[in-house]
Amino acid sequence: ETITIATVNNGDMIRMQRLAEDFTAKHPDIELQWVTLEENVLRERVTTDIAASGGQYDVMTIGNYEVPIWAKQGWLLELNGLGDDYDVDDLLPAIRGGLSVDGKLYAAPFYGESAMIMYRTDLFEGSGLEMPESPTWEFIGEAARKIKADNPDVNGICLRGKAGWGENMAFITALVNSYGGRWFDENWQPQFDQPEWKEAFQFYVDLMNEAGPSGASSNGFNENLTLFQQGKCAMWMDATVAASFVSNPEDSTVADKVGYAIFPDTGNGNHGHWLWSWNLAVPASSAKADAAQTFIAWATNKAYTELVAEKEGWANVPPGTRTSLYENEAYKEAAPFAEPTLAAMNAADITNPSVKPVPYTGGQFVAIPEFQGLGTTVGQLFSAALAGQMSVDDALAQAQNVATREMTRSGYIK
Amino acid sequence: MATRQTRTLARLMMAPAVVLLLIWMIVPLSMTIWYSFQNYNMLNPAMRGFAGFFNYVYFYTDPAFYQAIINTLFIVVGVLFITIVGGIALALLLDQPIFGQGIVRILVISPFFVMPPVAALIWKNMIMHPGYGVLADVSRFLGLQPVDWFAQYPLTSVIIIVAWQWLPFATLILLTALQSLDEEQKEAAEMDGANFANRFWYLTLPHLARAITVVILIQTIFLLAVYAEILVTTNGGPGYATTNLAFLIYRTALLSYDVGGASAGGVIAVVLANIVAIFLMRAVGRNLDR
Amino acid sequence: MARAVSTRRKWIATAAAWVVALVIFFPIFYMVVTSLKTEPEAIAGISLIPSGTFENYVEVQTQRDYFKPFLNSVIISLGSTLIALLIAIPAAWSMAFSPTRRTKDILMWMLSTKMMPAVGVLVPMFLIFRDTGLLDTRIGLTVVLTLINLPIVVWMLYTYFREIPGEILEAARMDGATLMGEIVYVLTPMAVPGIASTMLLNIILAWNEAFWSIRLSAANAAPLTAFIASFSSPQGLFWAKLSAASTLAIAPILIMGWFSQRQLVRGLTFGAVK
Amino acid sequence: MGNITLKNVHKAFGATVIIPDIDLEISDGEFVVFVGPSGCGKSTLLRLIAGLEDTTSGTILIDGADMTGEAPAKRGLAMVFQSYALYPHMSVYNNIAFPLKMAKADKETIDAKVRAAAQTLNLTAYLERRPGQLSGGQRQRVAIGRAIVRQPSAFLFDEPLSNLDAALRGTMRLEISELHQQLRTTMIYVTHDQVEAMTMADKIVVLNAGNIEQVGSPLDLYRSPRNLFVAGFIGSPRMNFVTGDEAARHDAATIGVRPEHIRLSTTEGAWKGVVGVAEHLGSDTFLHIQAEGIGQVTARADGEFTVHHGDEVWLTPEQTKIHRFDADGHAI
Amino acid sequence: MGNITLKNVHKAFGATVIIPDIDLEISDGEFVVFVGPSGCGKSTLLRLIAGLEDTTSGTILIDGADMTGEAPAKRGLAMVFQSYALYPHMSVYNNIAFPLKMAKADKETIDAKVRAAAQTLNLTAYLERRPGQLSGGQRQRVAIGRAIVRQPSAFLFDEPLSNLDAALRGTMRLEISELHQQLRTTMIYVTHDQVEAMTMADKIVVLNAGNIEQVGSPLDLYRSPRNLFVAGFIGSPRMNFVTGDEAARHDAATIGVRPEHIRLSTTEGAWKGVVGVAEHLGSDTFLHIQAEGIGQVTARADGEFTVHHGDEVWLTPEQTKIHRFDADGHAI
Ligand SMILES: Nc1ncnc2c1ncn2[C@@H]1O[C@H](COP(=O)(O)OP(=O)(O)OP(=O)(O)O)[C@@H](O)[C@H]1O
Ligand SMILES: Nc1ncnc2c1ncn2[C@@H]1O[C@H](COP(=O)(O)OP(=O)(O)OP(=O)(O)O)[C@@H](O)[C@H]1O
Ligand SMILES: [Mg+2]
Ligand SMILES: [Mg+2]
Repeated sequence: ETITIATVNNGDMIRMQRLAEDFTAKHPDIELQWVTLEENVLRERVTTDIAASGGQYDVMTIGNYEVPIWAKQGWLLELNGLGDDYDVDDLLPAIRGGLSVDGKLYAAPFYGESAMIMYRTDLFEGSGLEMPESPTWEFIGEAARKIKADNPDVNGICLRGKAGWGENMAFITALVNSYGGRWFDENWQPQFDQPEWKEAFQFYVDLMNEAGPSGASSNGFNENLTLFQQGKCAMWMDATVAASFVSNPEDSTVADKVGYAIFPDTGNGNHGHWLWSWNLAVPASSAKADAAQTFIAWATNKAYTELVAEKEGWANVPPGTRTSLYENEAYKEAAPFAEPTLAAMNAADITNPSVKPVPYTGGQFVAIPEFQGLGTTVGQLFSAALAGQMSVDDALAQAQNVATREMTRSGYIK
Repeated sequence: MATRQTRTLARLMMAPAVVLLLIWMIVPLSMTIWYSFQNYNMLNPAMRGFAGFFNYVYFYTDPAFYQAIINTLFIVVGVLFITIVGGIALALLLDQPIFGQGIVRILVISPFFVMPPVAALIWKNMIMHPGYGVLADVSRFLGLQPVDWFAQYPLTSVIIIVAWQWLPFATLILLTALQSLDEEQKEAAEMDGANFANRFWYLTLPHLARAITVVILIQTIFLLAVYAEILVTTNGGPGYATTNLAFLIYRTALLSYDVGGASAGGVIAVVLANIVAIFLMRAVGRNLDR
Repeated sequence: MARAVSTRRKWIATAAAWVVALVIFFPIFYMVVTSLKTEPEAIAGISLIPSGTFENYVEVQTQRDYFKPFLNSVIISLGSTLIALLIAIPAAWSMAFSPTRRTKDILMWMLSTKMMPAVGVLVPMFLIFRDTGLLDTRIGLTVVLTLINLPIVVWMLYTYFREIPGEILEAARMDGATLMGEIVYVLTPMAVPGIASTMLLNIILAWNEAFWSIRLSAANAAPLTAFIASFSSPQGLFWAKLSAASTLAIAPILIMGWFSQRQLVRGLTFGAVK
Repeated sequence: MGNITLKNVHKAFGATVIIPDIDLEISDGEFVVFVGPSGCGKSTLLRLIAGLEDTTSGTILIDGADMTGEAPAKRGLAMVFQSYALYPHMSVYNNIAFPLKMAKADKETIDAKVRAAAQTLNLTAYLERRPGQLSGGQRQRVAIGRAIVRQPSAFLFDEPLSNLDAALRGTMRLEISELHQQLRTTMIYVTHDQVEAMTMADKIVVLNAGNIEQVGSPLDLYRSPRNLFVAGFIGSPRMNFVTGDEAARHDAATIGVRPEHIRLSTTEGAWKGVVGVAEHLGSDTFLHIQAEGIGQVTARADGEFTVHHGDEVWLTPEQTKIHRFDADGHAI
Repeated sequence: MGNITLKNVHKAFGATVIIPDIDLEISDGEFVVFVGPSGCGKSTLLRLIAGLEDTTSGTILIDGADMTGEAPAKRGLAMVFQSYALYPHMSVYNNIAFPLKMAKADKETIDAKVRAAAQTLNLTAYLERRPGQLSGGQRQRVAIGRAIVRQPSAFLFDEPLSNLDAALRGTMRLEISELHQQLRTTMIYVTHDQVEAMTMADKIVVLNAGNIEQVGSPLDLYRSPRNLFVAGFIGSPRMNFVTGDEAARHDAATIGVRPEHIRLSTTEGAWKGVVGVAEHLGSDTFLHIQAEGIGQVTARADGEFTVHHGDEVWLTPEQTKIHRFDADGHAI
């Protein structure tokens, strides 16, 4: 029996492919076939396949954005054959909640992340600054400008600017959450015309222009990671998974000078509610659901964590899915960022991302099918504002316009 | 040549190609037209139904629509301009006796063999990147502020990349056409007292008319559909600065999974492409018959 | 024009041509150079001297098998080109040697089938492929690429055939050849240079086709364009590795193009030259 | 066998009538030459016979059988094209063997016939070459070789020598004549070269705008052209035509005298004239003379006859060689 | 003015010497024809004079001025190319006007000159056409028109009539001759057509492998060829050459007799022979005769002389017209 697995091509997934010999050794009757693709292409492909029941894949790697949407459509099989030794309760509650619909688990998390601040302890010290326990955006803005002034060839702050619902919009949505803003009110009316958006977005654009890197409007996660690793950034707010890269001395020139802190807020206690996980799920169209579940159980179980730790070291195990990992001393030893990560993940409540009530779930995204398209369009407008090709007000007004249009068409706004 | 027998046979021989292409055109086209009148979002299969002209209106009223059309035309015209002017210049240069002609030619045609996504990646990451790109390094070396290409000149950047890919094609066609220019005609012009510029203007350029037409026709067909380069480099942004029609459809089809809307967009694009084609045939098609 | 070109002029032309050629080729060259660098070197700024590591290639190969997509690319591009030729040769024969008033229109119409934006018809195509079981099969991709390239193949062959004097075909007819005999023994061998260059151009176009070949394939039929799509990583700028993968993906066609450039030059003319 | 009969053959391309209505009888073994001005329909006629074009109406009989609708391959004719139309990708051997291969002859037969033809045409040394490596004359012979291996009932030649230079033309002319002597197969030959027509033909067919003006042996046509057209067309330099009083004196609307039938003298003669251009060929001299009351006259003098531009000369037409034509241009 | 002098002109392409060493003097107003076998260097010589090729060594003077290194445009010559080299995308008018435009003549002058040239060449009706819409002869005239508007010091013609059919060739020949009469400009004319060379030239230059074999007036060359090569090359049909005993009787290694200088008789004569092919042209008959002890001989008889294949005839060469050559081929 051959199962076809669609995966994204990030480091953890590639590692899993390498270690899959262990699985085939244990299950000689199951053969694995990989389709490895870049994130956007992958999403496009699996979505087309599942929506048109193409049946090309038995296991799909999908985000926690898709899981609830697809599960509601009945496109995913409930994962109920993961085996007895699969400790479901060990999964982080925030993550597990995001993958369940009506209490049924539709996808198993492979790894998870939230967002936090990574900053350069040496530069902070040099400028006489200290990172508070719970920094506010106001502090961040001042610190970034000060460090920039003190160190001309270092950028005070690096943030995502590249257009895309999973790129700049992830960050900006989290930012706005922490400013108390929201995408939609309870009647699905877009909120870009509200002061929170104006304030948050204006802050972001000004900060990036004054203390950010050049070409910020094309910087995504990768570009910022590289900048940070090369010592060009004093601060970076992004996915927690980045911590393992910036603290890895092999790739990072600043590995021993990185500090971590919780995602900033505006004093309201809302830290953005960023929560993302890559998960394995079985499409309803798969004819080999049992084998597929067997594989998922192998790949997301505690035993896999140990396998990775044994073969490649604790620092390389996929983070952010299981409580037990954060209780493991060896892991905490190898990963100095374990604690802040866990804190961030536990703080992320994707059912109440904003201070105000919202009709949707999702932290740095809105878990409705229309969000991919809408988010990308809005992302384009915002990156144009960042690039200086459009004013902040124009960008927000157009975003409001586009969103109203899209929501009306999809029937949310009656 | 043309007896009744051979004429009948000729129709038969043409049939497979015509029929296949007819199917290839009609089936997707009619499906597209059908879907374009449907409410059909892949992610929301519950909401199926007849939509009337709504998809068209929706696509047409998209805030990016006009800009997309303008961008599409800019890309086509911009790339055509660069490749034809550059192609003529290059062809004239390569037509001279030079050392290492074979190698020069190989170097010049190489971009044609590069897959579009790869080309876009090279340009984006290694050449035009404001931080690590070669151009940035060069301008820093010259003491200038590096240009953030994709933010400051997004459409120009896309045009440059696409033009780089198509320049070899234009150069090659024009070069071969140039080499077919009758030697005696050039000599006659020389005897008539024409200098290099005169010979180029009165002799070479008219001779190249047909080749230029072929370049325009073929390239236009491909350029109307440029999208991989945009997807990889700018994602249509910033704003709608690099959103062309193909990308707009892509956004509708593969980000919103709005099959109805994308189909309407497809139909609109086909209509526009045909308008462009008819315009082109009017403008330059005459040259083909020579 | 056998007058001695002054050596000075030749040197100036040579210098200019080389400069332009190197500028045009530079991105490709730089990609190859980058593929031989380590990752930190790759983003460390302009440097044309790589550390000469082949590690990236090794890593690319271990991460994803190169041979299978390579084989798929070869099969699909060759297969689609050959089938297109089989269909196009008779069609071009009939257009070139038995033209009607509408021949030009038919040609333009054929080209216009290429104007359909692929994204617009992706979903219908996907559904058709799903229902015919052609998803992720080499046959399916071959069929699509055949149809995509057919108009260009017909156009090119048509212009070549028009250069063949009709009298030769008539001679064959007088010699007792049937229609098949005429095409197989006389027309095709005479048009070999034209057919060869048509073939080359279409192999290139098929090899580089990145839309359908990515979207209609998964594990079994994925060609090199899909191979490339798995290398731009979401975590970190692995430019050196990406360069290595890209180099691997374009190397076969680039090398083939270099070796056959003379043929190709002819092929690309589309009869622009009489 | 190879007699060919055209009955009421009519050919039009769309609305343009190329051949209004032709009847023609060609007997077995004859060497027939079609001549006529460019565009008069010579090639079209040949192609009709070959079956490369459909007749619009009328019947074509070959050896008595109606072949009007038959495919070219079925007619048993061989054609040698003006451009030779050799298969450039085949060796000489294969070019010649091609018709036999198409007729599915067996290997030995093919080989024997090809070698025999090559022998006849002096091509044995070139059998392995490609047409591109042959001289014009050799190519011509290959084209003929391809035709003769089949022993067709008739050969059709469409201006086969027009691409050759003068010297080669002379040689080839002789070779084709000899071939005809040898094979005695019907040959239909299109040319607009006077010398070829006169020296090769058993019978010349003069065409004009798709109509047959006259059919006859070369010397017949030379000596008794049926009308002005034929008189003017056959013979080089052209026959001199004189109208007006001088013609009336011979009871004709027009009289014609060939340049070679005019005696020249510096002292006396029938017509007086002034020398315009004198073309000295060495062997002959052609004088273009402005004759008083007669008009422009061309006369042939021998190579030794020396006159210059502007000299006065006297011309005397040979009375027995004067051709007389009525007002409609018909010979009287 | 237009005298052209070549001094020690030498031309080699790489290692192959095309023109070993040539001296030639062409005076103003002369009509000079270059003849010689294919590949002997006629075109090369013309192109050297035009400046389209560099001399390897030697000097070219035009009107006394050294023009050896000068660009073609500066030499004041006009060339009519074998292929006409018309500009296909320009109308006839613009083709003819082109050299004037290049010389920056003003509009009225151009118009006047173009119309005058068109008048001379009978092209007025075609001024708006493209070259593609013209017949061969008309194209030829456009090419000439393009040359004459400039009033060059000399015209160079490279086989200008070789693409035309016989009738047109005759007409064009006369037209060019007349043009020369009219303009009296130096003309250099390359051809390998006997008739053109003989009838048009004031002076013929016979070239062979890049060397000048003889220079002289057409009749000079016809009557007193300096050597075997010239004797064989000038005259059509070719001179008959006889070696052996018969030649020895005339104290020569070879003797030559032209076909037109052999008297024929059915009863008596110097040489006895058997008729092979008889070519009846109407005006003349060429007999190819196998003469005993002499070899193959071609003789010209008048059109009325009737003999057939296999007949026995007697030949008598005119004693005064016999050419004698020594063992080296030089005329004695
Ligand atoms: N396919 C065609 N359609 C229309 N007219 C044609 C076609 N083929 C030939 N003609 C016309 O028919 C006439 C006769 O043509 P044909 O080729 O038989 O002349 P020809 O006597 O062979 O002339 P030439 O001596 O120049 O070869 C010409 O006026 C030509 O333009
Ligand atoms: N560019 C060249 N390089 C080498 N050899 C050449 C070149 N051009 C001409 N030749 C040689 O020079 C010789 C003379 O050529 P040219 O064209 O002058 O001959 P021609 O007398 O005009 O012959 P034709 O009557 O066939 O036109 C030929 O043998 C030709 O092969
Ligand atoms: Mg003809
Ligand atoms: Mg020549």
